[in-house]
Amino acid sequence: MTAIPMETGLLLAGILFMLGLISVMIRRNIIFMLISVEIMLNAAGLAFIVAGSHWAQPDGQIMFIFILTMAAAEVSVGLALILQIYHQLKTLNSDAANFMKG
Amino acid sequence: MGELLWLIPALPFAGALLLVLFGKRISRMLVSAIGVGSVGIAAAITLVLGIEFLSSRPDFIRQELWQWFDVAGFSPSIAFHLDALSMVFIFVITFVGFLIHIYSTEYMAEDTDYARFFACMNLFVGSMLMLVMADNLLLLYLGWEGVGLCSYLLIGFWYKEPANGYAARKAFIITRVGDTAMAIGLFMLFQHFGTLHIQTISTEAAQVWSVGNETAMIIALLLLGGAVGKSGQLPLQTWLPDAMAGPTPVSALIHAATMVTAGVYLIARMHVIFELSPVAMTAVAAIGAATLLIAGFAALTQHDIKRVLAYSTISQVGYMFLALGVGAWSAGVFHFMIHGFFKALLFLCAGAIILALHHEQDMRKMGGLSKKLPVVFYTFLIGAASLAAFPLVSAGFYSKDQILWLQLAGEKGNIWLYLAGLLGAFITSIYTFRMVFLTFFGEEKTHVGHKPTLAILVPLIILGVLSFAGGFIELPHNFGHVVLFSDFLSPVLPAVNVVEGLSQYEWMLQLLAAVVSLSGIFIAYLFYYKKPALIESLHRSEIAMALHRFWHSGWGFDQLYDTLFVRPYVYLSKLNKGDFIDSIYTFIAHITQGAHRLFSSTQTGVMRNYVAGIVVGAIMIITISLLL
Amino acid sequence: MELTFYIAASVAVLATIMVITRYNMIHALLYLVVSFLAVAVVFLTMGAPFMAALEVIVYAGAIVVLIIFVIMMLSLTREDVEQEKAWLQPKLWIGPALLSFVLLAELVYLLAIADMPATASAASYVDAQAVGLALYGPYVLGVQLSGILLMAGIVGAYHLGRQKKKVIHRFLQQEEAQKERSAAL
Amino acid sequence: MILVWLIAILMAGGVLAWISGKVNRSLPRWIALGSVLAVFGLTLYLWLSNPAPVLGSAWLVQYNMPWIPQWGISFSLALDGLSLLLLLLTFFLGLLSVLISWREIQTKVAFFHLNLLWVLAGIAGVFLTMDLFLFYFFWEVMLIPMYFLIGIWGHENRRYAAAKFFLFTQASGLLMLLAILGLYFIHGNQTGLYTFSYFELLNTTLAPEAARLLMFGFLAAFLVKLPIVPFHSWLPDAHSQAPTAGSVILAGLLLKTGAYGLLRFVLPLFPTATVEFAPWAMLLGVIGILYGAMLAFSQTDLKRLVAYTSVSHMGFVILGVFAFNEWALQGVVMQMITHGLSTGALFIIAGFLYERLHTRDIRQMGGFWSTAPKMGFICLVFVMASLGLPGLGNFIAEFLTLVGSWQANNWLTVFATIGIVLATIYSLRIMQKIFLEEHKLKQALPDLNAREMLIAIPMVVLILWLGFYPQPFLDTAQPSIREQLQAYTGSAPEREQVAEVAGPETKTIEVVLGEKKPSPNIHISKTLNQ
Repeated sequence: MTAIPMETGLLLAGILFMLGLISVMIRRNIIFMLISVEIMLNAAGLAFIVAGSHWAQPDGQIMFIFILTMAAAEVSVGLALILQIYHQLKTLNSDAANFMKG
Repeated sequence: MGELLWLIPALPFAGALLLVLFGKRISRMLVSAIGVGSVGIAAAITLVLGIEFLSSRPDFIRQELWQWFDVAGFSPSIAFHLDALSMVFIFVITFVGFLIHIYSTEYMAEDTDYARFFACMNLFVGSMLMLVMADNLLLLYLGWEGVGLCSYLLIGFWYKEPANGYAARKAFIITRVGDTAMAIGLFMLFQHFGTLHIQTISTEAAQVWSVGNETAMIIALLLLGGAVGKSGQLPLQTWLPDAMAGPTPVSALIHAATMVTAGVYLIARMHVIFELSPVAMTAVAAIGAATLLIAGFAALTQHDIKRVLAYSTISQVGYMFLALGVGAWSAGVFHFMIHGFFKALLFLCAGAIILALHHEQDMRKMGGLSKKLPVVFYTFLIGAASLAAFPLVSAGFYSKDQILWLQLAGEKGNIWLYLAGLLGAFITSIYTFRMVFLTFFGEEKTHVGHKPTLAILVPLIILGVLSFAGGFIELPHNFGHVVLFSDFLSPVLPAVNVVEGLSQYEWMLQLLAAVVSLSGIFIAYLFYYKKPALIESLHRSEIAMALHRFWHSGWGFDQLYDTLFVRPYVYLSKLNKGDFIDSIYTFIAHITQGAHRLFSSTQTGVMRNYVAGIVVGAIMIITISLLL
Repeated sequence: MELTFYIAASVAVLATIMVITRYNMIHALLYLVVSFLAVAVVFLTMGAPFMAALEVIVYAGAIVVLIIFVIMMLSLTREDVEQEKAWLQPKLWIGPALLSFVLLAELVYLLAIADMPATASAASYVDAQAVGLALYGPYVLGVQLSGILLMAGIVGAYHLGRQKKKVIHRFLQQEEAQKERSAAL
Repeated sequence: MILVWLIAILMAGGVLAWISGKVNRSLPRWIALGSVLAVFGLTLYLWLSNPAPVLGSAWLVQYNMPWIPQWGISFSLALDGLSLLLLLLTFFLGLLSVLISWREIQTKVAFFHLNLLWVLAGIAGVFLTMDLFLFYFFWEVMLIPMYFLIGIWGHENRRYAAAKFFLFTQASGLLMLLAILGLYFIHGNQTGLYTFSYFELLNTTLAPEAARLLMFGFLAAFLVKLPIVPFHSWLPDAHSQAPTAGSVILAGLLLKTGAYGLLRFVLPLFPTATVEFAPWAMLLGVIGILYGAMLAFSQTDLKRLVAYTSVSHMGFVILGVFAFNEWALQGVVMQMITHGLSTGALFIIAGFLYERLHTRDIRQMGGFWSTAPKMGFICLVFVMASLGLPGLGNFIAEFLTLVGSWQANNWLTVFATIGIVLATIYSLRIMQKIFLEEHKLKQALPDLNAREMLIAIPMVVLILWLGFYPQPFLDTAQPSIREQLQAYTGSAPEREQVAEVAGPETKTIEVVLGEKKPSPNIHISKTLNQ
């Protein structure tokens, strides 16, 4: 079992995170934004796994489990919110939900 | 004796209170009964007290009602002090007041606010009595302001006319300016004596200060300020002519007989302080001289009969100041009394005329009234003779002659003051008889309506008698030498020091005064009766007309004060209506609001922007930490 | 093993790129599944097989399925795809990409300058048992908190997801009433 | 214990009134009236029974109970003559406030009375408390209900006015809190005894610099509340926008808490710092007198006009407080009472007019004397009071203040006296514009009814009583005034180098003061003519 350098793993996490980030910034569709956030969360989890594997400790994996839990909760609440927004505004455009602009 | 003293001011106050409370609900008869009755009883009590006073001749009677307050030794009382000086004043106030009240029952009979009128009049009489009976200066100040209030209320009695309200406020405010000076004088007196009790101050001042003391001078000048304001003297005289907006009995009572002489009373009362300061004495005399001339010239040019009388009042009070200024205290007070009689008489006659002519006050529209209103004519003539100091048979002659004589003979007098007085006397007789000729002679120009009845005529006759006979209680020593009046006053007011060796020339001066008076009358006769063309020719002259306008406006004092004080004040306060200090706070608030707008505009409501913001922030933080 | 990692990594990156460039939501989600599966493979190569399983089950399974359900509920049409195309103009990419690349560059720089020790041991394999022991040992509090979080998520999702009648805040009520009144007029 | 009752009755009455609003619309009014009457009766009883001074000092009644002993906070109340007078004024005006709101307030009646009673409770607390923490507490208690009174029942621009009022008072109050805490810690450091007790803190010795800073902290709160130019700008807005009862309480009572604070806290706590600051304070007072009078003249909103007259009159208060002698301080106390009455009455009249005309613009008024002579007469009395006519209480107050301040500073007193002329100008303008001239309105203005006369007559009687026989009030206030002045008796006369106008000779008059009541604290030996 040859070890993969940690830098590589972290780079992969970084690239995935960046891609998610770009998507969050350019998308208006609120479901896409949610998907992008999932990508970013996943990337963060990946980074933990990489680090945990590097030190051969379980902590990284535990963090991934927490992130997973959090992602699950986030998606459920987020989707419920999306449904509400869609019902109230009849659109998925996140820019339409700007009642609290200054 | 003296237990009744408090009743004298209390009765008019009670009358005023009753009229305020119930005036609307009771009949006119009852209103007159309360209004006239309270003053009448006060006059009766005064008479009783006066007789007792004359018979027992105490130095003074003091009655303390209660202690007003007591703060760390500053403990004025509500207490009355009756001595010869206040006796004279009380006498004039209650008696002339009483007569004027009677007169008013007819004069004001048609007025809707009958009760209010008598309430104010009673309040005035009460306050005035308080003023002259006060045993300390604070109580005097109470009366002083009280009469100011009544003057305000009565000048503005016909409140629907804004001009009357303006005149009333003018009177109050201008006298208040003088009062302020007086108040400061009181602070100084209190600082130095720890009391405002008049007798204490009078006795202590002479011991503490020597003649010429600077503090005494400042105090005297400040008190003079108060006197000047109240008595309509230069430079605060401008309110008095306008004060004629009030009903005529008011003018007679307040602005001729009593209130305007409060200044005379104050100076006479505080004569100890004044005597300590030659500068202040000179100031009093100079103000008197200047005022009597200025007001005399102004009186020459007035068309409104009441304004003539108003200027004449200013001028005559100027004579009183002239007397006081040379230390001729009793002469000043004597002139006050005589002036009270004849000026009240003149005003009341003017009132009768005004009433008869349907509230016409312009003398150019009068004329030929001697036939229509004979009683008014003859009484007016007596008053006019007294005012013009018609030799020998008028009271005014004796009082004014005494003043003029003491200008030369008194050791503080001088020739310029005398000449000013003499010139004033000349002008006085001109404008007085101008009034007589314009009003009573010539052809009738306005129809005579209301013929005066008893309530008007009786006071006129009584005052006429007093104006004629009042002079005989004090006669010059070269004929008669009656000194009842100055004797009476001698415990309170010191006699004037007469320069030796002048008394043999007194008759010359009397002759001069008589000639001046008669020639004035003659000129008036010439110009206004015999040859009106002379006036016409004057009217064609540019200079004469300019002078006329100048004098008519009262030497331009009104305009002067208007531009100097009134307009800038009104302008400034209107300018600052919004309070510029507030704008400082508003400015702070605006800055906060601006910042709020700026920052809240970053809350676009577009989620992508927030994400971008987070990223930018993250980049910045990482970059900074890398660079460090 | 190394090769597996690199292949899986490139698949993950490519699939993710496909996700973020799709206009059609279902297509994007399918790519997302691919991406998650690839990441699961990466986990395997990293010696975390249990996590790989979880990744497949929870991410690729549950979460994506949930999203698909919602998309189905919203019954999106071709118009929505067109709409998505209209929203996603090319010039929009520039700014975010720039920012992200800066961020990535900084990450790379940080990774480059960090002197990391070599892998601690060859046996970097951490099995599920070790994870379970740690999870219910030192991290038990975190587990509890996660439970609470999930509970909150469930309740929140239930509450928010309900179809309710329109509720207006009381501060806005008056305004609304006025609007209605003016509309009635 | 009676002191606690005073506050407790009001607070409980407020809550009760609020609750009872659910039952009946007019019940809150009666409950409020009853509770204010009760405390007024209690205070009157205290005054008439004249309890023996405790602790051998000016204090008449004391109550002390630990509250948060760890921090040295106690629920400590004490009553002396000054507090007693102000309490009397508070409850008297409180009574009137309930009565004038009888008709005026028709919305949220119950909540209104809750606020009204709590304001009164806060004010009573401020006048009674002898613990600085508790003082701050009551200071806030009186602020918040007032905010509601203005903000809910006020006129058209009420939100703005309420917020402005709140911001000014709160900001300055926080500065005072800082100063209180500073004093607390300095005292704690010095003695090891951390306490907020007024009596303990009186003994704190302060470095001049610290004393100055702390004094400014206290001054901030009191000068804003008083208010003194240039911190006055909340007042016209708050006064003109508040409902009548609110204006009466604001002008009659809330301003007085500032003056009370100066007397009670600033003077005894910082004797040296205040002496340093005195000329400036007096200058501010004089500026306030003249500036307020000038602004009052140009206002067209009646309530705003009266509000500016308050600014002018409060200038006398600060002038007197910083003159440091008994005349001036007695004048200040009188001014607090009489100003409360006279300005309160003017606001009440403005309220009556507003009820009838629905405007406060005096340009639309005029000639009301012909139809409402009673109102005109009462207005005349209080207009005269506000211009300082002798025979009315305000004259005594102003005269004493000026006599006192003359001893301290001649020229400033001269200018303050000129303020009286300006007061005449604006006061007469009120009379002229409202009651004189031609009647402008179509309909006749109804005159005062029985309830309104019931409000107005006692005020007229009181102001006359104060004008002609103020001695009972002065006597009540005297011991506590001497107490506050204790620190100055030594230093004050040296400062009074007043004889700028005096002549060349030097002669000393020992003025013997008050034979009946020897006054050890005030000995005045004035050096004349220096």
